[in-house]
Amino acid sequence: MPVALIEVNGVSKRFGTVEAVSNLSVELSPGSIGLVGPNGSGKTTLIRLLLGLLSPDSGNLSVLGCDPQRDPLGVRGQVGYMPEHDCLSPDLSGIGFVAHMGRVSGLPKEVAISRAHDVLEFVGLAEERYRKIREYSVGMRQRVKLAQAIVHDPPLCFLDEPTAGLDPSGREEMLELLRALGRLPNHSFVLSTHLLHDADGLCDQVLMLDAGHCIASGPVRELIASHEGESVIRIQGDTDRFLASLLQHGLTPKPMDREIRVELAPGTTRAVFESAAEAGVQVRYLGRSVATIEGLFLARVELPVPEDPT
Amino acid sequence: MTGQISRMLVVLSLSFRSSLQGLRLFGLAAFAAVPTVLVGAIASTGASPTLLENASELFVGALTLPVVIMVIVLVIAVAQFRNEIDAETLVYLSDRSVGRGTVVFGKFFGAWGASLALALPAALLPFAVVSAAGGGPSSPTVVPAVAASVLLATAAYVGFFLFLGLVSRSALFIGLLFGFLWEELLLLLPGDAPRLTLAFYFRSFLSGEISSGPLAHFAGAVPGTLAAVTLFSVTVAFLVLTVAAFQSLETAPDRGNA
Amino acid sequence: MSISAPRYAAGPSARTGPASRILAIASREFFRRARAATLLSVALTFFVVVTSVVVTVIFASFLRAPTAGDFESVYESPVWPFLMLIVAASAGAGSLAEDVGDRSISLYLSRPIRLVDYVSAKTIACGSWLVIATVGPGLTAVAVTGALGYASASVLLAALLGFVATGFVAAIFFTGLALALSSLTNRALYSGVAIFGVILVLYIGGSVVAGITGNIYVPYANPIENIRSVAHGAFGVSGGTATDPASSALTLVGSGVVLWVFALWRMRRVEVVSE
Amino acid sequence: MTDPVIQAVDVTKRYGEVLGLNGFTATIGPGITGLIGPNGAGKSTFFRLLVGQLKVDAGDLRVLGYNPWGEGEFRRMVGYCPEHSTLFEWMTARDFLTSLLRVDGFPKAEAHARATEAIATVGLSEAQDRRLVTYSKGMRQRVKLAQSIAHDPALILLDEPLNGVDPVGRAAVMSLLRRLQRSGRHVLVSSHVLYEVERLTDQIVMITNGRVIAYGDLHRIRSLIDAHPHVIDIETPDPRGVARVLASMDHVVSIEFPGEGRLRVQSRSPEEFYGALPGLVVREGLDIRAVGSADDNLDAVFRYLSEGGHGPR
Repeated sequence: MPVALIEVNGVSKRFGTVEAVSNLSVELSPGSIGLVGPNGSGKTTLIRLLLGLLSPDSGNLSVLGCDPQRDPLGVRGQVGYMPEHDCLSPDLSGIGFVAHMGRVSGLPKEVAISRAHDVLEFVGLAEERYRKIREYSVGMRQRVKLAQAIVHDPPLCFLDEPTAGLDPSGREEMLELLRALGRLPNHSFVLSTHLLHDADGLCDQVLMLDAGHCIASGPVRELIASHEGESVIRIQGDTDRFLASLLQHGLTPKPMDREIRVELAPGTTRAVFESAAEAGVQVRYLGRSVATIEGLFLARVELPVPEDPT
Repeated sequence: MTGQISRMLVVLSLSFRSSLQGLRLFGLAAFAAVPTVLVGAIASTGASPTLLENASELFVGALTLPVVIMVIVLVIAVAQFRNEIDAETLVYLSDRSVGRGTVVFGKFFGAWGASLALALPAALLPFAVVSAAGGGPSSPTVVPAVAASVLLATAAYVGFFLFLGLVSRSALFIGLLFGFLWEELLLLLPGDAPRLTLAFYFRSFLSGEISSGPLAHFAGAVPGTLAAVTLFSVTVAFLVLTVAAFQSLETAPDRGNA
Repeated sequence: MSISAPRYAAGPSARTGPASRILAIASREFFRRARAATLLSVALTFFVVVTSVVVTVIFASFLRAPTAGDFESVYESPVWPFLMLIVAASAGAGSLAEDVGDRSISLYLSRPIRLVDYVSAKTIACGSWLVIATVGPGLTAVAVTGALGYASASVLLAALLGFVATGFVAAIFFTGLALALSSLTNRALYSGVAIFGVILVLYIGGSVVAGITGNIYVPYANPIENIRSVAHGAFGVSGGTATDPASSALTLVGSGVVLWVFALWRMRRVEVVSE
Repeated sequence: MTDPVIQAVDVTKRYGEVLGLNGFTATIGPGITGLIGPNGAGKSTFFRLLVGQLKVDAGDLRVLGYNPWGEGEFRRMVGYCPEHSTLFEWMTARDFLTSLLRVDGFPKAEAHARATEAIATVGLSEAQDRRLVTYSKGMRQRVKLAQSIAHDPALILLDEPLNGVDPVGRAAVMSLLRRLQRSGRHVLVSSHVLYEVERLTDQIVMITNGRVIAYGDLHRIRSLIDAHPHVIDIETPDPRGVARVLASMDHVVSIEFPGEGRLRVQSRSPEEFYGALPGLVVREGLDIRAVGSADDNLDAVFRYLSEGGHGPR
């Protein structure tokens, strides 16, 4: 039984009339944790509570065995924090900034400098480390933010929307970095995001919040296994004719976005190809809908997804 | 569809309201209250009405015009374009069908109005305190003269700082140097150097009315009409420059997101 | 850009205590302020103070043996307060405002330091610049006149103590003021304007009101008058100011501390993790 | 052929030495069009040119037939939702929209009615009288969207409108964009979350380094890339049998058996492959459980194009 990384027992936090976190109890073990939910679901409040920057109205928390209430500095000494928003002093070089944050975290000067070089190399900024942050691109700034969060080698990192504003290649590189970070022994992180795709394939545990309530938590594999999807078809050609054709074959297709979902009994894919041949369309994709964290989320919160009467 | 004038009034109201909101209003109002509070404090010591009248006239030249109004106008007028450029909100006005000249005039009158809303009370309320304490002005025209001087001075400063805020990243710093170094130190120099400041003109405009304090040196330096015309022309000149600068202004996206 | 395995130093290294963390923030803040505006205003202060003191002492020596009072004369000039305003604005106006503005404050406060440590570090940095500007020129002037042999050792010692005492009191006041105004805004230039506005209003308003009413407590509201009074006391010059040196010193230090506490209180309201 | 909504011919824009757009040529037709490219490709520069915030250095740019630089009433035909999220923080959402509409020349009562309606459209009615400073990132996106549609423009330009919006909001925004399209509006939307653009439209403009690398129908773009062979994965209980049938097609370059019940086909002409597949399945009685290609999405096309056509990975 692994030691709990984060324990939350019956925590509530209210701002005025809004209950940001509502009687939340959850236990997370070390590893890569996805903290997911829509805007305003309480992700940020939870991080603030865990960092000891807010006090809960009721309940108690424990991070790495420390109570952020009683010993906030003890918690903050062991964690790193990568904020979502821009937070870099533009007048410093990458190396100067990261080394400085290392010293603020309590590293001796020489150690801080050598660690800063290490982590900047780790995040792929070795060549740009002496340049001023004001000259950095969006992707480079995200990397510096990650570097400053891990400079003091904390066993736990809070990463708030690390892929915000990145383009696909930048996002992929950042996720790859986080994967590398997650593979290190004794390094856990909590990834807070509303881009649920980011958490797929990166996180081994997930804590899903909605309106301050936990709607799912635990190992991703178990959660996803409990959520099976139907089949998905993507075609190229005349959608209406294809749909009509599917109906003739006794299937009940549901057009969604640019896909068609349909319940298929095992071994009945043939009807799909027959319909396609009749309608003269190309089947570009056919498969079971892949169970994802996003799919799990959508299934749990009963989204009012506006259906398009196309 | 409404015309450019009523659109300008909307921009004016936006500028006016944005200038006088939040902590900034609180801070600026505190500055504006200083001369009145001081005259009130002197009155509460039971000073004679003549002394009070002297004090309020002294404050206009020594404190209200060079420090209080300067701070108010500097903060309000520079912010008009500078804050919107820094926060990248200027696009909300400049991508609309409203003319850019209309925006400049709206912002000018909004900032001028907001400045006057604070500057006029700062300059005139001390006289109200004097009359409440039973005193009367030394001459019947002193209050209208002070009011006219504040009107012209704020217009000229708002025009200049509006332009500065549009064209310079460090507008507030330049404004600070202009307001407290250029305007003050050049006045101390002999010869024609003081004529290079704006303060010279609105001070000589007042000098016939107020003869105590720093204004006394300017007695009859420039005829009142000439001073008024000069200040008005400076205002118009900077408005024209601002319109021209805004019409050719390009707002580039942030680096890295181009 | 490539991704490679990190080369972590073997084992967790020992952590330093809060003192060295404060020092890290303080030294970074100190060097961050070493910009053209700060350096120029400090250099100008050195030039003005050293030349005016040395010239005054040399002229005095033609008539009589110079006294500590001759050194004090620099505080009487109207230029000195103006120089202090520029130094305070360029060294202190941005210290809290800029961190709130670029939101690096959220990084500091997620680290193992307390808010009071953070504000203290900023105080040390801003205070250091002000001490350099208030004490430094005086000491240089003492050294120059001493080296030229224009004053006796005891006079030099008295002047030295005078500069140190006056300088520290003034630095405490200006540091408190700069931090308090810096905590009110996220734009350094607004707090810079406010530093000018507040001091000039108190200076001009205070002297006008004191002159008209003759009230003996009004001059205490004028920081420049207070500093002059402290200088009189510290240099052993008798009379000439409207306030009592000891009370003036208390007023300056007291208001400096109150302003500092205000800055600390303001910073508690800063959101660290934004929605 | 209808008139193009946006016509750019050799548009170039520089900021000093930094290049924003470089010989940008594209014709954007009616409906929803996706503008995609990595950070720094020139997307925001293009938007700023379209709304007259920037002036072209060289080339010709027409928006609804007008030159966008300069003033004019035609501005009311365009709505712009900028990328950055700062607003007039001290105002309420309704006040903000009403003021902008009045600046646009709407009389007070109409401006108020339109503002209220636009806020309702983006689902912010509950918060409309709260000051904008209290708004979250997702709400700000919606306010920006509301101000871009409130004056009922013919062309709506949205710079990264889905950035920072959670799945609930994304679904709402996307359905709103489709509604706008159905009511005859033209929408140009940029994004770097590619699968979202792909769900929204087939018409895309891909840019990198300030140049258009492809524009038009996504699938046509893809079929143009004949030099780019597709890897197609097939799941079937009888891989050998299926392989035998597929091997007869001359555009099939290779067939692998990566695992139990699976088949990996590489085809030089995905267009022909997919075209022939349904017929083959029916005629030969194949049992294909799943088919798909990792290369069959915008991401892959984009990667291929922006790498300058150096073939598959």
